[in-house]
Amino acid sequence: ADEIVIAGSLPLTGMFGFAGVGVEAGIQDYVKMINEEGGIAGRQLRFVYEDTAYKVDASVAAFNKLNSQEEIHFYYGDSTGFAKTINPELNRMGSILMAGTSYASELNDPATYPFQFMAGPDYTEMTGILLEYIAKEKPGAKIVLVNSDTEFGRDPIAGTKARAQELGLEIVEEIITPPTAVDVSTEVLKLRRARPDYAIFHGYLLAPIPEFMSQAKQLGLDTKFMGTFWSMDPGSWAKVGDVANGYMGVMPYRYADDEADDAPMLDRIRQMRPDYRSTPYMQGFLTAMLFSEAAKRTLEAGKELNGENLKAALNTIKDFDTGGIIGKPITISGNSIPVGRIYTYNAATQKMDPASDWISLQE
Amino acid sequence: MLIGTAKHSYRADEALLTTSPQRLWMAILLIALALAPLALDNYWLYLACLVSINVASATGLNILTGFTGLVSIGQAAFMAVGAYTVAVLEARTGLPFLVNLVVGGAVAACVGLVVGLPSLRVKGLYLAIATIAASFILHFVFVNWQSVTNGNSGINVTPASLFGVELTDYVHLYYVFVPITALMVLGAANLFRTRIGRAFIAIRDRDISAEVLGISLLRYKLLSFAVSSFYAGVAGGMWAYFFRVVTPESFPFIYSIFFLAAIIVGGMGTILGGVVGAVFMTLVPELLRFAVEWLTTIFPNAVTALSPIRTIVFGALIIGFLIAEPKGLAEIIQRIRRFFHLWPFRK
Amino acid sequence: MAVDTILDINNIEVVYNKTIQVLRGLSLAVERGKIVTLLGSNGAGKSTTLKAVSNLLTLENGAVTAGSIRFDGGDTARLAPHALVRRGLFHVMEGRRIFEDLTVEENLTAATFALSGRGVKPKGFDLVYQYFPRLHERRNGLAGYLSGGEQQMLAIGRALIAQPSLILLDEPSLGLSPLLVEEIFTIIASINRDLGVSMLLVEQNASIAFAVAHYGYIMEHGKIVLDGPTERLTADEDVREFYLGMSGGENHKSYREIKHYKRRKRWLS
Amino acid sequence: MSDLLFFTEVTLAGLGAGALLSLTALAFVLIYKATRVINLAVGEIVMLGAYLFFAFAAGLGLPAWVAIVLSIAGGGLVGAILERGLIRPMLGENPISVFMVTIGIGSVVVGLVELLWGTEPRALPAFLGNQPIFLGEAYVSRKIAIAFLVSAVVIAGFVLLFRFWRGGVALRATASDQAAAYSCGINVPGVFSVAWIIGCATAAGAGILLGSIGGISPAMGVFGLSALVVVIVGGLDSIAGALIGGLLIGVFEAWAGTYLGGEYKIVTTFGILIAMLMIRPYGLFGTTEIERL
Amino acid sequence: MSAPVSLKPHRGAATQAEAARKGAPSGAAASLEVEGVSLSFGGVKALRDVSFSVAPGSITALIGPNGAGKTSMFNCISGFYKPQQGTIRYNGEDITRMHPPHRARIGFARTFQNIALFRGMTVLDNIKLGRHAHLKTNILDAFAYWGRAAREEMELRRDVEERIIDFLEINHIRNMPVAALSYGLQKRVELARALAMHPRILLLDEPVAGMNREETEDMARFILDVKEEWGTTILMVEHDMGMVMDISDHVVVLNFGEVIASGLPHEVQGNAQVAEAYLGAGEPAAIKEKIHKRASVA
Ligand SMILES: Nc1ncnc2c1ncn2[C@@H]1O[C@H](COP(=O)(O)OP(=O)(O)OP(=O)(O)O)[C@@H](O)[C@H]1O
Ligand SMILES: Nc1ncnc2c1ncn2[C@@H]1O[C@H](COP(=O)(O)OP(=O)(O)OP(=O)(O)O)[C@@H](O)[C@H]1O
Ligand SMILES: [Mg+2]
Ligand SMILES: [Mg+2]
Repeated sequence: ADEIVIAGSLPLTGMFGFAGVGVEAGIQDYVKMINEEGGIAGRQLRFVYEDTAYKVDASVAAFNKLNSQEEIHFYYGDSTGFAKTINPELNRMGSILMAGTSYASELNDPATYPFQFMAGPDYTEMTGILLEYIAKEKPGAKIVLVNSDTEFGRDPIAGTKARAQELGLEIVEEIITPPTAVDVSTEVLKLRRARPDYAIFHGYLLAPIPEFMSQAKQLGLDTKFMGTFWSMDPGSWAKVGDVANGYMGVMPYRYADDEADDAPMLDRIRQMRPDYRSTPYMQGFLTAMLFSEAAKRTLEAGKELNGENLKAALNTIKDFDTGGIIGKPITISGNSIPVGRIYTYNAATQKMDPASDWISLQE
Repeated sequence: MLIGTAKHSYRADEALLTTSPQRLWMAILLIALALAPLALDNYWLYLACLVSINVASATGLNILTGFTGLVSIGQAAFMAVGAYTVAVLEARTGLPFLVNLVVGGAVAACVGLVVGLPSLRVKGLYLAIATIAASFILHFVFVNWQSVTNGNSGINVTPASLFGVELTDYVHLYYVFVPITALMVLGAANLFRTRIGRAFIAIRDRDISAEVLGISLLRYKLLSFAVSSFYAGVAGGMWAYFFRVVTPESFPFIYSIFFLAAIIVGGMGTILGGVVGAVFMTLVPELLRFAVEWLTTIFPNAVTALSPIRTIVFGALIIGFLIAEPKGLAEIIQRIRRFFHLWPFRK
Repeated sequence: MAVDTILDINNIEVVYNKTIQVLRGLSLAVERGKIVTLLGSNGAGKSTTLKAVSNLLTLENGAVTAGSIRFDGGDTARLAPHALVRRGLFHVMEGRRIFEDLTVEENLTAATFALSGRGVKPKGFDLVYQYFPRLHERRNGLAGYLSGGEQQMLAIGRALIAQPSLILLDEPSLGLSPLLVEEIFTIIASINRDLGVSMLLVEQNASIAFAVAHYGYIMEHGKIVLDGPTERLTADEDVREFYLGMSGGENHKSYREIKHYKRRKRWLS
Repeated sequence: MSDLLFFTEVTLAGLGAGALLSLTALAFVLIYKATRVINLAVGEIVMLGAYLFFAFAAGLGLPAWVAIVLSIAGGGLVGAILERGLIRPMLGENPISVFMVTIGIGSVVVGLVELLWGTEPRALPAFLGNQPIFLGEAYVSRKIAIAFLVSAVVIAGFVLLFRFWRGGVALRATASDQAAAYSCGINVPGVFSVAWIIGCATAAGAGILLGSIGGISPAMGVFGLSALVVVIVGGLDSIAGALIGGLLIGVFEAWAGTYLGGEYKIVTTFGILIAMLMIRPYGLFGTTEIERL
Repeated sequence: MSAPVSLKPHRGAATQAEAARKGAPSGAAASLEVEGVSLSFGGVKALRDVSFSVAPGSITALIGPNGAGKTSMFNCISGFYKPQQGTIRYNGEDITRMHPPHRARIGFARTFQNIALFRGMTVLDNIKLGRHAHLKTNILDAFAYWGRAAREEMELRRDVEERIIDFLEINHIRNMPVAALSYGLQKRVELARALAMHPRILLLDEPVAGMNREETEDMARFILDVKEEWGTTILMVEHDMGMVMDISDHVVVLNFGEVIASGLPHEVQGNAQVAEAYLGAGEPAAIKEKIHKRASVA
């Protein structure tokens, strides 16, 4: 009973299965690490979860099941839909702090979502970081936005356009692809006609970005292709081959094989898990870390572990060192951590190489 | 006059429950439903509410597909119409929630009428595909009709309230949803005791000869669509009050397939089939959850390793059922009933 | 039996859906080169008998649970329906069963599969068109739009294509005009005569059946109740009353004589 | 770049994408033609074909053409097993039930693929080459051009086969009335097997092309749904319909996607579908159901 | 008894009194006139300028070779086909373009050449269905099954039981699914369903096809009883000449979509053209002879 319980709806199967598997390992590892170190104020962490196959109703069912079996303090949710659906229940219960796979801009609103946060920038902030970078590299650049026709894909469009205008960048074309589209030739033709300096993709895991890149190359375009967190896993790109070379994107966390000096936590991770660690792993790991930190601060303040206190504790995090998971001390003033860095994929080494310094939108 | 073995009037012979054991079982079932919340925890109450929503919608689909023979793979889209209607009404008017539910059903029924139009020209799987088309077009409307649906972000629904009580607890919702669903199921059962129900079945069995018997195909096919969508709309309305947020992705295409699977596994063309099918299909994935959990005690990593197996088991169940008992669960129940009909006097 | 029987049904029982027993120990035989007719009231199990022979029962959830059927000396139990057809046993099913959305000619083409692996030469469709000129007129039209009678012609036409040694005919006169009934039965008789094809003929129109058949069986409730050469059957009093509609003497009974009671058939008692 | 050239390029791209739809639609048609079953698992067989190719080419490192042959054969084998094990026992049941069984099959296949290869999207080894193709001035993606050629050849082959081969009649006869087909000496189970084997092999082949263009993932089966629309527009039992329907939908989607925006693609497709159902209920070339009293 | 036979159009009133006396459920027998009806399908001319009339309270037989257009004629009368030319009048009223459901309400009922029962329903439900057009239950009544719906269903049940099921002697099968019945019984249920419609004119398409002599006799008796007890007008297509000649009052012969003869049964039977196109030899003995002659020639 003295345990601190992290519960989760994880998409272990289905379209986002790979994410769930990575997140599971990340949280699991962090929990193990903390427990080996004696827990949080002497209390052990425990992680319980259910598979949801990325379906909202299954996820809500899992929530209810876990909730009736355990006294939950933290919850890891698996989709924007779930985060929105369960929110009234979270607000009503007031006992749980929740984070998850979703970086939906809509969730970045402490008034409506007082008991939720995301362990990174929201999607608009991600593209914002990309724009920041572009504005510095090539002022006045021409940009094409490519988004999938899903809630996920459409999320940052409005915000990105607004931000681009502020930064004096020109959005020359907006391409929306149906979620089931396989062949993107017509979209590539649009891209060719627009001849942008940069194309920013959002709402995809991998396909159809490689096909865009390969056709653009055939056509002799020198557009730079960029993406956001969920399409930044080098493991997936490694299977694409040479075409992938030069793909860029924003990444809120360091890659597990980054041997930077100021990243002791990455050493720990490599010790615990010598094999490949995906980007969702890092996300899960960091989320668990923030959960723990919130719990620690709440307990230290002698307060009860409930949603309100945990969220308040989370928001006291200021210039916090994540052990190098994020290359810059972080401050969580609202529901997100608007920090990230641009990486470029290198097909020869099959790694993501840093292309910029850490960019924070908080300053 | 004496008809059959023990019935002494036409009225008795036409009753829904014709034997006293049947009446006894029904009474037991109703009492059990009334007392269930005393024994169930929040998770099971949640599932009970979900089951009741799904039963309402599946019964509607059964009227259309099982009884009228018009295959629809758009039931979830009709639910979405009901859910959006309720969400909009709840946000913009102060109408009581029961009224909202009925209006939700009515709006869904109207949409159903339109979607049903192709049924006058096409049949069978062609029609099924038309309903798929309708559901994708509706999805497009939900995403793009910003001013009403609020686009991708959807609409948050304030809790329903009855006699001043906010219906947020699953117990409260249970006591509202289960009676509504029970009434809807009863209504459907009644429907098939009258000329309208018989007309539906006639259309299923052979529509052109039905027409010559004086059944207007135009009217009854559309009526069937409307009734079915009304059920879906009310179920969708309950869904909206249950989950309290409605987005375009709340009612995915797979949810429509779920309903079709439910009535097929349960038994098409019997009221009982729609009900048990929905119960079964809603609970199976949850029971699998427990199976996997139990396996975790033996293989610690079972959840990750065995998760795809849930997808497989789900498919395998549909296949297995259809091959072993194409008439569905209802038929199995009937068989058990026949077996125990004279029990314990005879086997 | 010293005679050459092409079909020998021995004491078979047939059950539908594992529950409904339809045939109860039925036996009959068809001598090679002969036409044998099987009569009986509706639901007696005539069609079931034919389906048992051609092994089409399984498609309707029926099964032969006892007894044996031998065609051309071999047991039929293990043969798939199409294999039986390719050995020369053709079943013209009740209710025509033509392929509605194929043309007339394609329907005939479909029947040529019966010749596969039998080493016989296809004869073309001329013979069929010769017997049924009406089919020739409509050979490129969809069979589903043929009138009832035309469809029956097509069904028999298909049997001709298959060059079988035994044809099972299920109510070929159903729905045909009197003239056509005569014609079709003439053709049936001539096929039997010219080509030596044996036939097992199920009919409701007893008088015409007796006109072409050499031997007859009468069945009720899944059993044979009476059999004999056609001459003997035509003389039987019950057969005359219940199947030929003759009262007492030679005269046909009029349908206007309203019948208020039914005389029990002797074979039922 | 001139608008006309752009239009031409878009149209060509639409034709190419349409050809892929046609090929997948062909798998539906072949199976439907003989068995009156709409096999909703076609999408998943497409996916399985792509994964088989992935396993042979990337996993075992076999040369591309060997991997292609093996994957297509593998698709056929899966078809044979499914037909024998799951579809044949359903002979004579309500078509909707059989339809549902194929949905169940789809779910099982997805689960198996996830179990064997995991859930993350992957890319297939490139084997179609990269040289762009120009028709005059108009650019055509090489993969799309190849997909177009392959689909066209395969479909033309089937059209010819059905015109001049009596087996086509056997297929349709079986579909129309199984008992009667039996009684004509047609090997009904054989026809069923052949239809499923060829249908699934075609789907697997389509999967290889599709995967090499768009990458593979267990979710790629949804492509089957678009192909289903094509089949309905073309006529469920018409091979030529699959071809024309596919090209039509491909081109219209390309135009809608280009001139209206990507979000209009699906509505356009389904709009065409509904319009078609109202004008020609049985598709462009589908057989009208005969109804007489 | 013999009903009036005439080629002239009737106005229906003649037998109304008689019908009322017998307790005909929905008014009097009706007359039917077909005038100059033509129908073609693409190239196939199914009916060409067909005219005939059916006297109230009579049994009229429509005979002719296969494909002559008899069923097509029925389909025109019951509204399933729309003739390209001509008019069909019912008690003097032009109903050529009337919708089938409406026709059912004014007193048309029919049976089908290929039995068209609803296989998923019991016998009782099939029969009840016949009454559909005369009932008034609406969807709200139906859901509640209260008041009107319940009352109407009870009346219907009583009527079906006492008037039809008893009459056609199908008590024992009332709760069986029709799919399990033998052919002959199915035909009888079809007749029952048509009778439940309270028809004033009954169209029977080959009512005794596929029946043996004994069953044909039963059916003939039912048809005569329907006419005599309720005064229903009957139009029948049938190939069983024995029965047609015995029970019908008037016979119309179609060939290739054209009326080639009409009149009293024996007149038609004696018509050489009819004999050649349709009847053939007729007598079993003669048939036998013909068969043997043809067979040996071939
Ligand atoms: N598929 C089936 N399932 C269940 N019962 C059946 C089936 N087919 C036939 N029967 C039953 O078997 C019995 C015999 O049917 P069968 O068709 O052999 O009769 P029949 O002698 O050919 O009659 P008819 O003269 O009407 O054609 C009937 O009582 C019928 O109800
Ligand atoms: N829907 C249709 N489409 C095309 N042709 C048709 C259609 N209905 C009937 N026909 C044709 O019209 C002609 C008359 O058919 P009908 O069914 O009326 O004949 P019938 O006199 O009833 O014959 P039978 O005694 O054999 O039943 C036939 O040649 C038939 O092929
Ligand atoms: Mg029979
Ligand atoms: Mg006819």
